[in-house]
Parts: sequence; structure tokens; C-alpha cells
Amino acid sequence: MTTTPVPTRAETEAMIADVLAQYPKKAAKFRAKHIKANDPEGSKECEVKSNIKSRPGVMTIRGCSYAGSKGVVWGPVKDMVTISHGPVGCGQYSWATRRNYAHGHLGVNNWTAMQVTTDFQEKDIVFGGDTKLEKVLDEIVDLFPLAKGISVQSECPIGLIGDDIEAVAKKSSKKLGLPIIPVRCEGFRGVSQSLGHHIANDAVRDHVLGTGEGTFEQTDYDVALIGDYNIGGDVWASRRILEEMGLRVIAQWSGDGTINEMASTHLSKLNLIHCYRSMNYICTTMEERYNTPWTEFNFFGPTKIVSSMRKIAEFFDDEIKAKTEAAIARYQVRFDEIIKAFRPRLEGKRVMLAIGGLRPRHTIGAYEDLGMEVIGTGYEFAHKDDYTRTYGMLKEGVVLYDDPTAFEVEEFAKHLKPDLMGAGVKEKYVFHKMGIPFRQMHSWDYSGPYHGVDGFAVFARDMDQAVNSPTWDLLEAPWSKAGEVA
Amino acid sequence: MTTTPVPTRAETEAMIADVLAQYPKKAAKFRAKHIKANDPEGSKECEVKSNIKSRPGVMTIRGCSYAGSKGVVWGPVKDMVTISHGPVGCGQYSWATRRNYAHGHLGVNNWTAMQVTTDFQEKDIVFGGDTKLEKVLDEIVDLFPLAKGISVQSECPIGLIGDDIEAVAKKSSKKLGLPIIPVRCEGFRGVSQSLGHHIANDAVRDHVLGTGEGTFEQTDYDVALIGDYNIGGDVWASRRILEEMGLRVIAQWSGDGTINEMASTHLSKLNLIHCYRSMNYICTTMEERYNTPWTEFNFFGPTKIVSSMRKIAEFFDDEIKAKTEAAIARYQVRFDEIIKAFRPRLEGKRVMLAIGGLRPRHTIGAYEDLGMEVIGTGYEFAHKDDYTRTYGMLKEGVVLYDDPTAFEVEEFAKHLKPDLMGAGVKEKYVFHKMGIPFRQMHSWDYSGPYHGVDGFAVFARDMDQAVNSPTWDLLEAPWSKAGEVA
Amino acid sequence: MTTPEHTSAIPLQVLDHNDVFRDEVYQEQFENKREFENGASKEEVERVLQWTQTWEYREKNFARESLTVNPAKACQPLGAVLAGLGFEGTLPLVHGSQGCVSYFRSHFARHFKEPVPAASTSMTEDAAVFGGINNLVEAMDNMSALYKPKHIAVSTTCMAEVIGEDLFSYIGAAREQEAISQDFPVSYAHTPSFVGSHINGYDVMLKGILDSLSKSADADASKIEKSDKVRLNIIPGFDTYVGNHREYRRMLELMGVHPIILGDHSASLDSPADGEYDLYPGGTTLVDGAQAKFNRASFILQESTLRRTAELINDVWKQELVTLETPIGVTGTDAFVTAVARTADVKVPAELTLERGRLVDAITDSSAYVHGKRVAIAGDPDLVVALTRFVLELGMVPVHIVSTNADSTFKARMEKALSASKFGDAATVWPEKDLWHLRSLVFTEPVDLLIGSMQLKWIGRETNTPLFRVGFPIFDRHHLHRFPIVGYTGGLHLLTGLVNTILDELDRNAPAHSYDAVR
Amino acid sequence: MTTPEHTSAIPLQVLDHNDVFRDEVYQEQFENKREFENGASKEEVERVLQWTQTWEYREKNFARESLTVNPAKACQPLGAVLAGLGFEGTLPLVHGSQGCVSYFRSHFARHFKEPVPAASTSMTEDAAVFGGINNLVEAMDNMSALYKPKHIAVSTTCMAEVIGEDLFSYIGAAREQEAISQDFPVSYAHTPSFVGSHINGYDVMLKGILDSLSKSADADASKIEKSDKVRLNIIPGFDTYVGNHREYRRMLELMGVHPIILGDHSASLDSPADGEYDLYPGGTTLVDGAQAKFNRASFILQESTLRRTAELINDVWKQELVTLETPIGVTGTDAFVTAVARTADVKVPAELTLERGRLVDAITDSSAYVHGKRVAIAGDPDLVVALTRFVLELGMVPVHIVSTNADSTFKARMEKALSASKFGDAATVWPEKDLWHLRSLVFTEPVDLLIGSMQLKWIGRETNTPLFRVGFPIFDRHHLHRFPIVGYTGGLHLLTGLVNTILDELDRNAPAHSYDAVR
Repeated sequence: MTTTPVPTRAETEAMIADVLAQYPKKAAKFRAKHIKANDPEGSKECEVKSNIKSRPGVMTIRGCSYAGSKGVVWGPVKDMVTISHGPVGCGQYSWATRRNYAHGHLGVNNWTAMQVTTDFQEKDIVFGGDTKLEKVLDEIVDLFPLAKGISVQSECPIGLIGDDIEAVAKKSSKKLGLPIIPVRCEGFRGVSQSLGHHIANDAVRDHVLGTGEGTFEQTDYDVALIGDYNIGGDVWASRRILEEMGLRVIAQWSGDGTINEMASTHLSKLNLIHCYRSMNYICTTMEERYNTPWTEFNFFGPTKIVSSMRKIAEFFDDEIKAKTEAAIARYQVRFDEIIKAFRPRLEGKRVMLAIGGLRPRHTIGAYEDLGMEVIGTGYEFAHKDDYTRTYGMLKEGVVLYDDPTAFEVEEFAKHLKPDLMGAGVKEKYVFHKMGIPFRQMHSWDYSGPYHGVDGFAVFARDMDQAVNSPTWDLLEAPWSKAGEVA
Repeated sequence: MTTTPVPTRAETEAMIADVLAQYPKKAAKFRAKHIKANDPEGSKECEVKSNIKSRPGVMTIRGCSYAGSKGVVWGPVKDMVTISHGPVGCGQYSWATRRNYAHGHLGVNNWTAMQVTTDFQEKDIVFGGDTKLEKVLDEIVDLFPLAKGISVQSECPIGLIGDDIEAVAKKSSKKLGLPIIPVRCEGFRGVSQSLGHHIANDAVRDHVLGTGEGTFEQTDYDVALIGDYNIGGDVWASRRILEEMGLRVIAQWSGDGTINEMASTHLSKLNLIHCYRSMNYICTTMEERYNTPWTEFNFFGPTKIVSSMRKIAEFFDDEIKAKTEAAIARYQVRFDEIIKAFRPRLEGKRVMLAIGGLRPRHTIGAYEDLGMEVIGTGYEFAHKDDYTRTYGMLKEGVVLYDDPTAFEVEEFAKHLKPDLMGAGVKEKYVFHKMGIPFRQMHSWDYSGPYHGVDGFAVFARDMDQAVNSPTWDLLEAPWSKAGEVA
Repeated sequence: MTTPEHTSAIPLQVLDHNDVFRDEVYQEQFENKREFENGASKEEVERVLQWTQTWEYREKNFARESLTVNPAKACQPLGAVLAGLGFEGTLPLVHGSQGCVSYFRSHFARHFKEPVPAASTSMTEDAAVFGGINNLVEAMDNMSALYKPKHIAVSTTCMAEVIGEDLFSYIGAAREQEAISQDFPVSYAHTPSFVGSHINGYDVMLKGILDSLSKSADADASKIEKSDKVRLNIIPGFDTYVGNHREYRRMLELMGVHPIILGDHSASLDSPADGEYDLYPGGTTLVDGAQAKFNRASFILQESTLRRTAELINDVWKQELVTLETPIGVTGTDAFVTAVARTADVKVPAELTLERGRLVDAITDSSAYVHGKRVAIAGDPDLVVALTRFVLELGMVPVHIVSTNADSTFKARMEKALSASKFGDAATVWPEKDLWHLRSLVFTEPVDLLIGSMQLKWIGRETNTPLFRVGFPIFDRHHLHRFPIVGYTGGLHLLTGLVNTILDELDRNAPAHSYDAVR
Repeated sequence: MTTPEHTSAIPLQVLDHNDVFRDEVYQEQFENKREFENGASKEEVERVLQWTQTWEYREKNFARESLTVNPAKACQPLGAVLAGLGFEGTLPLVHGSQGCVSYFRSHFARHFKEPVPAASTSMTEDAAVFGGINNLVEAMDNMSALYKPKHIAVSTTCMAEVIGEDLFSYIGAAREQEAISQDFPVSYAHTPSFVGSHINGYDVMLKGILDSLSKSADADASKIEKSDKVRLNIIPGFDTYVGNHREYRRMLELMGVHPIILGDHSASLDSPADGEYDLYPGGTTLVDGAQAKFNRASFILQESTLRRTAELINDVWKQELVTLETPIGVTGTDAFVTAVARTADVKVPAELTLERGRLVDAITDSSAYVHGKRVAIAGDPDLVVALTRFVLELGMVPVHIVSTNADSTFKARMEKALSASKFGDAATVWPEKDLWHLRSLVFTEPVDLLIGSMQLKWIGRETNTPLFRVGFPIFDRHHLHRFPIVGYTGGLHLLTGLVNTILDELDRNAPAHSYDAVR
């Protein structure tokens, strides 16, 4: 069992300095603001700068605005056709790879795992793509009669060639009789996926929010589940808990969600937000427009699940509180079982993370429930408020890295020798070569759910599998580099 | 299209002489009696000797008595457990390879594709195997409560070590309350599978035939279908025709058959025999014992199907004859369709055969229906009466070979360059190397049925596939043997 | 008791997404959620589903002119990245928005299960207005410091192309500003995403690399090591089978020819796990690239893909150019082997002839199961042509042939291949169509087997047709790309996969009596 | 219209046994036939079927002492034939009833899809009484004339053994009677079917061949070609993967060692289709066999199988003997490579180290899908031990391990392998049990995957467990034996097959939402 403690702040700072020394001066200075040894108090000198442009050439792990809007927010809305508007690539690379699960038949009443594109050709660039877009909208309605709406996700060229997709959307929406939402999420906008989330939220706000009048009787227990994209079925596992607390989820944003749910969310009594980063905007909007309260929660791992359940229950009456406690009591049995099985196998293991959204902090508790310790973490596209929420969750000296480069992640791992690395598919195989157990923490490595009670079991099993795989014993050949056998 | 005619008798005789010249004198003299140029009149000098021991070392394609009894006759009886009594091998090699299809669940009420053996060890040889056999019978009844009977198929050692399986069978049959049939089909008995058929027939005669009183009301149209082993479903396709003629099949021997059917066959009004070689014995027995008439038929290909149907109908009243003609009229449409599709692709193709049972002659008509010509044929384990039935079906000069050796089949093929070779799996891959299209004509090459109307379509398709496979164009490399490119 | 007590290495059976949601509590949850979704009724969904499977829908589907659904193609810079990864110490740099590179790296990583190093110039709004020269210069500075490449291969995204970025002068600026040294090798290609597809991006980037290397100081014929062996360039193209690169090398070495694989990513996309991560584990050496023009001939093995590279060799290098179909299957490989033997003036060694004979033998063994099977084939044009020729050799019957990124020459090439076989006359060739078209084709005219990338898997499931995975991308099966599909060895791999896919399906659907022990 | 009119290369869709009997007319026929069958009612059959799947039945099944049902073993002379086919110009001759040889030839032909030449002495009743000396002499006369072998390898059937035939003196008689010349090489072995299994027959025949060749005129150390390379004997044993023989050769050659594969049937059971049938397409040369005893060491790669051969080498040849587990998987191959390097005093070349690293890399890629999967493994003892070690390396959990023809040493070997891994503690080892036992095991304690020969396919279907085919016999899938399963290359083949079998099953059973594009 690994017992190396978390380095001290000074040690971490030395490590950071070591790594930064290898950058050109300008980049080193820039990156220095983004990499800090943690101070749980969040003191000024440890503040991590964020939401700033990546330096060219460093191999950022970030994506773009389109990825944030199409991939994250809009793509999962299952009964809408999402057009990747522009050249073929963006839609191609983001086709069916995010694992935002949804019910329905693909191409009939579910378009989540499809790649629908205007496939721009040179002439569309030269002469503009509005005519093509209009034609594409017609053809979509023709071929997909059950589509409840269409979103137009702009790729880079749209904003550069002066297309007026708002006008086309407006005209076609009227003509075709269904919502068509233009989204200005060109990849060059902003510094990461994050602006894409914001733009996408704004498009929902401007075109969808409040347009539905509900197809259901309202109750006092109506809540909306915001910021869960149903990776590997996450939202279903979370919804189960809320329902067992006695609440009624009238909308999912946006995993396995529908436009009708989004349009009716203003009827919610409380908005529950899991991924704060990508959907705080719409919560604020609803708070402003409809006075809907909202609260953050964390359904990763027993500790956070239980405290989140109680926090949510506080918004409701005693009946809900009673049901919540009853549910907690039931869950505790399962939690104990899972922890009994897996904690002895994971106790003391040290984890490094480099991911997006909520996970660099939200999963910390779940790891701790299994006896594991997060010794380094960072966000791909966080803002200051994300770090503010993070400092206090980690020990002093833990390295924090914002928008880490491939170089940094590898160097820190070489220094810290974590027992487990959690990042994305671009990073995964690097760590395989290095012999460091790895889990993809965007896609759950094709597993999941990781949310909720059912998800925690899967999370624990997967971490065990990664850390305790016999594979890692095989890396070294039993002969010298020169091929000499003993 | 190949147009090489069948060689004249003299040419064939020269070819035979050529091939025999390569044998040692004794073997040449012996083999000379078994290989002849055909005389359709069946003159004395062209008579093919048969049912005689194979010469050692020549690579006969024959099997043994056990194969004839266990593999052919008894194995397909689905509700009996067939014990391969002796060492493990014989049962292992004949396990599930013959494709005698049967309904029922393996190991529950169907034991056709299972290998049940006493698995003799040295001590069983030394001390005798009767005790073990008795124990095995007990255990079978224990584990397979729905078995309706057990047959004990003797392997070589049984007859050599003086075991008394008849006594064990008798004793256990009484004790266990079900038929247990000892069969003395040791592999060294006789010269081929053929004696095994005979022994197996005799065992049925002595232990099963006439022991059932029928579980059904009798009718005037009750017939038994004898000598069809349901390879690839043959018997089902044949039975379909008989039923459509208005007949009722009360027993199948032995493909997809049961002991109850065998035990009740004496109630049949007419025995219809397809494989004359393997089951003429039981037909004769029933004729003697019960005065049951029997007739041979041939359900390969339109010509033979139609003439066989009319021949069978002659045994019955006008109603049957009318139904038969109506069926023939329906079938003709299908025959025409099949012939129209495949004959143009097969016309003029020349076929060599080397197989067992009825097929060396029974398939000739089917080939002819497709415009193909059999230019050489021979039997693995025929008797004189088989050849008598064969001469008239073939042109003068066609080479006939009894119990051909691997050497002969290959040499004749090199001389005759057939467009299609039909033999067994031992021969198959030799001809692939030689670039000669090949079909396994024991197992239908894992296809089938080949009997009946439905079977003819499959037969035609398969011959087309073999002959017209583009594979055969690939054999020659586009460079010289020395590797020189042009 | 017939089993002892024991503890399990796996402490708890855990149900994941494949199973956990089958539970009643979830089924009820899903049912109840429908109230808030306000979707079409189940009957209506079923009705529309059925309708999408009809000829009527097919006609409507083929009538579309502007909409693209599930295309089997990606964009140019993806191909450019692969080209870069085929050379020693090369770090691809893509000039434009940074999201693109993230996508390229993920896309390849999902296919190869390998790290895919590539950098972006990370252009944003300001660069869109003022141009990305500073981005490119700083990128080169940072790359040099952090990743120490020996060569940078620059391509562009649509953003850079729309605003008209001038790579040539920017690279000059990078040298001037000492982000890289004066003689540091940089190659470049303009790869707009709105022209062609990934295969064209591969082509122009490869051309760019070969062009720049062939003008480098290493491009000196006198530096070539003396040897009796004829040196031949083999250019596989956008070929995702790392086993192919090795097979080309092996075949040529067997023939006594010195092979230079131009664009050899077989090391960089199949590196060992040995405890250390090597950013640059191999590739065509820069010296080999530089000297390539002096070799006896270049073999172009993807005709549609490698147009511009072929032009370079023919027009600039003035080298003998041999253009062949990708050597898949017996006759495809025969043509390759013959051409190599002829060009290099060598004999075909007995070992290759033996391998050939063994493949033919294997084909005869499997013939009964593949013969007459109706197949649909989709993918990149060169691969589809070669695969079609192979399945025709086997007596399979191509029915639907779709290549989204095929150009005008494709139909003629395909028709030549099809008309050479009796088994080709059932085929219809569909250049520029996508996989939503293919879905209609397979629903209305069913086939026994789909042949193509992972992207066909949904059609497979919907139409209950097994999919034999060949091509790119294959994200959902492992290691297939590690084996060759070219050469006689590759033919055996393909045949084995094809026939066993068919046999698996046969067994799966067989009635109990037909669940045969021998096939 | 989106498709032109065309004619098909396949003129008529024909339904064969897989489909034709689904027709109503047949279903009715089958139903009506039940009257004459007088079998148990459907309910009764269902009841018994269910019962056979219970723990109660399992106990009863394991209580049997004499009955054998679906054993995974064959008899000695089968193995002897394979041993013979491993040598140049060798025609196996089996002394006894002729049916045996027909079975051996068919059995191998079904597995290898190859011709299998072997002759019989065709003994019948009279020979049972008077002995088969004349049969053997005439057999040799006929074989020499017709098939012109360079060497005959004689083994026996149970018939010959029961009556006590004396091969040694019979062969002498054949020479005397000039059926063969005085110096014509003949080897022999007594291979009673009622002792051991096919693996033992292989062993004693191989021993017989090596013994006789090593006493031949060619057994002259001075005739060995001079070379710097150390010569090592590799003895694969009853190994039906012709790819293995080639992989051993390739690995040793890479290491700069001269490999002598003793019993190399990779040519005779994988010959080309080139228009001519060659009865003897290869094998260990008789000279190599004769000189084998002079080589530096012999590697025995099937410990249980090759006991008697090992005795010859150790006791008679007094040669260095290296006994290793069959080199399957990473550590299995490591042990082999290390032992070769040590014995031959050579280094491990970088290329092998790279192959090793690539296999490890592939394993890490697939780990999530194989890890923790419960497997049942059945087959010949040496193969089962090596496969178990491999699946443990992958983090799979062996649950049931069955080897019908294992002997008393098996359990200890298996337990050593199992206890070396955390993943081994769920396994129960069942020597001498058959596949009807395995059926009970899998019904009562289900697994995720079966690993073994085609003979497990019925268990797979009944228990709805996918079968990954390894071993012998495999009649129902094609070409698997043509690839290696040993060495790092073989490891990649096995891993690819294993993980993709699991992924196929995952996709097949996945709910629509979990039908993932990436795995």
C-alpha cells in the first residue's frame, strides 16, 4: 500500500517551479498563474487563474465553444435534431462519443447519437451557407417528422463569412412550425468549451425557456435536475434518489431531456444543479425571471450523496425529510456493502485528476469514501468560482493546475507517482505506457453510471479494476535494456 | 463449357492399366478386379468385384463395422442412449459429425449428438469390461431418465477379451426396465461399414422389431421410411413428399427416429427403402416375418423423384394416385424454376464420385437433371447387388471403382479432369489443392437436405457454388515456378 | 459437494449501465418521465419507424440535396495529423481553433488506443480579426521547448482558411523570431475542412512533408548507404492498419528489396507499454524522406487519396511512379508483388508463393460459407475498391457500395472492378452518399453482411445484419488495426474475420438441429 | 428510383436446413410425428431439462464413477499420426482395424481443413486370430509403391494391442521380405487406445521417431553444417496451431539461434492450393531429427504431454533438457525467451522486447473488458495450464477448469499457477472430468465466457455463454489454427479474440442506450 504523503506546499511549489523552468519565459510566466500548491483557505497567493486563453503549441486538453454547446448542452436533448452547421469534421468527431444516454429510437424520436450536418463545401464558404441551411431544415422536417425542434450549432466559418442564421431560423421556424434555435457557438469564440455552455444556455433562455405551459398537473414537489448529461446513465441514477425522496423531476437538463421539459422548467419549485459550470447561467436566469430557487448538489459517493439529500430536503416539508431519511437509511446498507468490498483494496491510493466541468472537485468525496486521496486536480475550463469551491476540499500542498498542458500532467505524474490518474481519452494511453492506472473521467471509460447509489458501486468497482489490474505488473521485461538476461 | 466426352471403354481400360501398373504385383492383380470400364449391359468381363477386404497400406477410404452400426444405423435413433463400448476414440471421432438431424433436447430426450462411452482403461481390458458396463447402464438411467432404451456398440476389444455383453444387457434390461441392446459391431469384423449395417439390422430384428404394438390407429396408408438418416434434414424433405401423396409415415429408420417407431414398424403396409445397402436386411426380414412388401425409391432430383412417387403410388388406390399426380404437378413448377436457374450454369459439367451407401448411383439422375454427367463412380462398401443396379445407369466406358484407394481417386481425377468431385472429408482437401471443385457427398458438406423437392434446390445451389466458385481462378500465381515475372 | 468453498478475487458483483437500468424501479421511472416529455405516442413512433424502412422513405431519403446524416468521412486536417505522425520526431501543428486538435487527438486515440500528440495554435476571436501569426510563432516556441520535435508538420483548420492565413510567411516569421532555428525542418499544407475529406488532408500534408524534406540538406544522393538492394518507396496513404506498414516492409524484405515506407505511423501509433512514455517512438526517418526521390520508384497504393503526392513524384521528382490498388486479397497482392518484382528486377521468393498458396487454400476451405453472400461495403474510396475486389474473389456478392468521400473517378474504378467478375452485377455504387442513405438501402434491399467501420453498427443492429469491421474509425473493437489486411497475410486475416463472422451468425440463428459441430 | 435494374450473380435464393424447416408444413409434420414417437410430454421434457440444470443434478452427475459423457480427449494413435506428420516424407501407418485410420484422417481433416495421409494395416477377423504380420508387411509394400514415403511411422490400435502384436519383429520381417529396404527408416510406437489419450500417443510416437532417427546413418555430428549459431531443439508437442511452429522459428531466428522444431507439422497441415497435391509438403527433416541429439539443448513445451520424449532426451541422449510451460501470454513467453537466451547465451533482441511491450500495451487497452470476467477453461492439460496463466495475467477469474485427460500431476501444477495470482482463488480444478460435468458446473455456477474447443459449443448455447475457441478440435470455425497463440504475437491473437468476443456479446445484449460507439 502506498503511503507517500501529499507533498508539503513548499515541495509542491518546488515541483511546479521545476516544471515551469522548461517553458519559454513568456509561457512560464503565464502558466505560473495557473498552477498552485493548494491552500485550503484559498489565500490570495494560492489563487489559481482560470478561464484565460491557452498558450499556442502547448497541447492544451481543452476543446472549443462548439464542443461546449453542441457536445455538452444541446446534443443530449433527444427529441431535437442538432445540426452541426459548417464543415463535416466537428460533427463527425463528436458523433456518439460522449455517451449521453437517451431513450428513443435513433432517427425516429431520438437524434442524440447521430451526426446531422450541413457539410459545407467551398461554394458554401464563398457564397454563404444560409440557402443551404434553409434547405437542410426543410429536408430534416421531411425525413424526421417526429423532431420537436432543431438547433443550429455554428462551426467556425459561420461567424467568419457573415451568415445570418438567426434570420434563417426565424423564417424556417415559422414556415415549418417548429422551434429552430440558432446558436452562435463558433469554435474560435472564447477560450474553451465554457463559453459554449454560456452561449447555449443563453440560446435556451432566448428561445425555449418558458415557452411550454406544462403537460402535467403541478405539485409542490416539482423540481428540475440541471446539469446532468446522463453519461452512462448518470441522470437516471440521480433521479431515482430524488424520486425516492418524494420529489418529482419535471425536467432533465439535458441528459435524456426533451425540449418540452426545458420549455416547462419555469414551473419547477426548485432547481437542482449538478454541473454548476455548464448550467449555472440558466439557474440564475430562472431565479431572476421566475424566482425559482436553486441549489447545488453532489451525488458522487455516500458522503456527498447523503449531505446533498439532506440539503435538498431542507427546501421541503417534513414528509420529504422523513422520506429522505428513510432512503438514506436504506442506502447506508448498500454503501456499507460497497465500502466493505472495495475500500480495503483502495485504501491509501493516491489520485490525480485533470478533467472538465464539476468532476475535478465533485468526485473528491467519492474517492475519500473509498479511502483514496486526491493529490492533484485541475480543470479544463473552470472559472474562478470553481476554484473557490475547490480549495477547501483538499489538503494543503495538493497541486492545482488550470488548463494543464500535456507536458504538465505528465511531469506532475512523474513527480507524484499517483496510483490512479483520471483524465480524458487524449491522456489515457500516455499513462498506460507509463504504467499508471488510468480512468477516463469524462466518459467514465465507457462504464457508468457514477452518480447516485447505483453509480457509486460502479465507480468503486471501476477504480478497483484500474488500480488492482494485474496488467501493471507486466510492464517490465525480465531482461536488461540491452537484452541481457540474468 | 467443358465438352470433353466420356472416354471410350478402351481408353478407360488403358487409364486403369496405367494406374494399376504402379501397384506391387499382388495388389495390382487384386485391385484389377475392382476397377472396370462400365458396360451398361453389365457383362461378365466388366463386373466389379466388391465387399472384399481392402489391401493393407493402400489408404482405403473405408471405415469399420462399428462405424456402420453405431454411426449409421443406431446413432440416429434419438431417444436411445448409444454407448460406444470400449476405448474413448471411436465414440469421440464419430461424435456429432454425421449430421443425422433429430429433434429433442440433447441429453434430455435426444442423445444423437453426444458421445457416451465406457472409456476403457487398461484394467478393463485385463479384467474384462462387463462390470463397468453394468455400472454405466445404471448411471445412464440415473442421469438420463427419459431415455427409452440403450444400445451397446462394441468396439474392437470387446470381441477380443471375451466380454459377455449379451448377458449384461439382458440382466440390466430386466433390472432397469428398459430395452438394452447389445451389438457386436467390433471394428475388425468384416471388411467395411457394411457388416456393421447388417449386424445392426440383426440387432434391431432380434431385440426391437415387433415389440411395439403401436400407439396409434392404423390406416391403409401407413408406410415406413427406411434407410434415410436425415443428413441435413433429408428425411423431413422426403417425408413431406410422402405425406403430400396422402401416405402416413409411421416410422423413420433411423434419422430422427425413435425406438417406438422401430418397434411398431411391423404395422406398416409398405416399406419404402432409400438406402438399400444399409437396410435391405430389415426389409427382407419384415417381408419374411410379416409379409410386408417393400420397394426401393430415389428422391434425388426431379426425374427420380417423379418416377419414384409414381412407383410408390402404384401400391395404393386411386385417391393416392390422384394426390400423387397433383403433387407432381405442383413440384414440376418448382423443378422448372430450379433447373432454369442452375442448369445453364452446370450444363456439360463432368462429375466423379467416390462415396458410400446409395449415393454413387442414386445421385446420378439429379446430376443429369442439371445437365451434368457422371464420368466415374464407385462405392466404399458396396455389394454385388449395388453394382448390378449401377451399370445400366451410366454410359459405356465410365470408370467404376470399388473401394478405391486415395491413390486411385487422385490418379483418375488427374486423367479425367472432372469439373466436380464428390467424395468424403478425407478426400476433400486433396482436390482443393488440385483445383478441382469438390463437394462432400456423405455430409452434404454441412449443407442439405438433398432429398426431395426442397433438397433438390439445395443440391443444385451447392453444385453451382462449387463448380462456379471464382476461387478456382486463383490457384496459379502470375509468375513462374522460379519466381520470374513476365 | 462438488465444489469447495472459496472467496472470489472480485469482491462484489456490480451492475453497470448494461444491466442496472433493466430493474423495475428504473423501468417505471422511464415510463413516468414520458408525461414530461410530451413525445409522440408509442404507436406513432412505431409507425414512423416502420415508414423509415420503406422504399417510399428510401426515395425521399435519396431525394435530399443538402442535408447530410451520418456521413462516413471526416475533415482534411485530421488526415494531415496522421501524415505528420508517419515521420520521425514529428509533431503535427494545426493552425486554427484549438478545439479541432482536441477532436483529432481524441478521434485517433479512440481508434488506435494510443496517445496522439498534436498541437494547436489556439486561435480565438482576436486572431480571427488580426490573423494568427503570433499564435503560430508562439506555438513553435512552446512546442520546441516542451516537446522537442525534430520536425513540425503544419496544417490548417477551416477558420484559418476562411481568413486566408499564409503559412509559408508565418513559418518564415517563426524562424526570424527564433521560435525555431533557420534550418529546423517545418513542412506545411493548407487543409481546409470544407474541401474534400481526411484523405485529401493526408495527401497534401504528405506531399508537403516530402516536398520539404526532399529539399533539405539530407537530400543528397551521395549520402545513401551503399547496398545491392534496390530501394523502393511504398506510400500506403491514409491507412489506419499499422500491421499493413509492417507487412509491406516484410514482403519487400523477403523479396530482397529495401523498402522505404513514406508515412510510416506503425511505430507512433503502436508503441509499447514499458513504463516510459516516448512521444516520438518512430516513423519514416527524415533522412529517408529526404532521399526518397533518389530511390528507383514510388508505389502509390491509394490512388484516390494520393493524387497530389503522385503529382509531386511525377512532376517534380520525375521519379518512376507505380500506382496500384491497395494490395488486398489474392489478385490485389499479386499485382503488387509482380510490380515490385518487375520494378526492382527481382524474383518472387518461394516463401511468398507459399503464402499465396496458403491463402488460396484457406479461401477454398471457406468458399461454401462466403459464396453468394450479399454484402454492403462502405468506407474510404480506395479501401472500398480494394475490399470489393477481394469479396468478388471470394464469390461474395456486393450489393450496396457507399463511399461518402469518393469523387467522380470512383464510379468508373468500381465499375471496372465489378464488371471483371460474374459476382459484380448485383452491385450499385453510391459515391457521395452517407450512412443514412445506406440504412435505407439495407432496409429495402437486405444483405447478409455489412463491411465497414464502426459507424455502420447502428445499421447492423436495426437491420439485424452482422457487421464485419474494416476501415476507420473502429472505436468499439480492439486491436484489429494491429494486424495487416494487405498482402497474403492480410488476406488471411480478412478471410478469417469474414467467414467466422458468418459462422457465428449461422450458429446464433441455427435451429437446434442445425447447430452443427462441423462447418 | 434509387436503384437500377440488374440481374443477380446468384440466380435463386435457396433455403437450406438452416431455414427451410421453419416452414409451417414442416412444423406440422414434426408435431404430427410425435404420435408415432410416443415420447415424453413436452412438460415432462421441460421438467427434466430444468432438473438437469440444478445443483441436485450436479451432485448426481459428479457421483458417477464409470460413465463418460462428452469427454474432451481422444485416443493414443490419433496423437501418433500427428507426430508422424511432423516429419519429412513421413507416412503414418496404424497397425490394426482400418476404421481407426479413417476416423483419424477425418478428425484431423475437419480441424485443419487439410488432407491427412495415413495408412492402415487393415486387420480383420483372421488377423485377430493369427496376428497381423502379413498385413503389416503388405502395407509397407503397397505404401512404398503408391506413396513413396521417406519414412514410415508405425503405431497401433487397441485391437493390435489386445492381441499383443510385436511391431519390432514385424518391421524386421518387412525388411526381410523386401517390402522395404534394409535401411529404410521406420519408427514405431505402441499406442493402446485404452491407456492415456491422444497426447500420450503423440509423445511415444515422437519418442519412437527421435529414437530411431537418432540411430540412423545421418546421426553424425560431423555432418552438421558449421555455423556460429547455437542449435536448439524446440518440441511443441501435440500442438494443433501450425502458426505456433512458425512463431517458435521466427522468435529463435530473431534471437540469432538456429531452431530445430522437432515434430513440425506446420507445412504438412497447412499446404498451399496451387494446382498440385503434394503428399509430403514438409516437416522436420530426417537429417535434423537424426542430428537433434547433438544440439545444445531440447526445449519441452508441453510437460504433461512429452514425458517419454523427455526421458529419451534426458536418459538416452543425455542432452540438456529445458521444460517450460507452453509460452502463452506475457510471462509465459518471457520465461521461454529468457530460457532460450540463457541456454544459447544470446541477448534478447530489441524487436522482441518491442513486441512484448506492444502486447502489454494491448492488454492495458483491453483490461477494463476482460478484468473480473469469470471463465471456464477446458482442454488438454498443458494447454489449460498455459491458458489459465494467461487469463490470470489479464485479471480474468478462472472458475471451472476441466481437463479430461489430465493426470495426477495436473492439480498441483494448476494450483501453483492459480495461487500465484489474486485472481486464482475462485477456481476449482477438475482433472479427469468430462464436458457433461462441465455442463453442470456452468449451469450451477455461471461464467461470462467459455474457453476451449468446439466441443464446448453445446454448453455455450444451453447456458447462453459465449465460447472463445482455443485448442482442439475446432471443426466449426475456420483458420484459427493458422495463427500463433504462443509468443507475444500469439498473445495478441488470443487477447484480440477474447476481448472482441466479450465486446460482441456486450453489444448483442446491450440495451439501445448502451449500444456504445466507443469501447
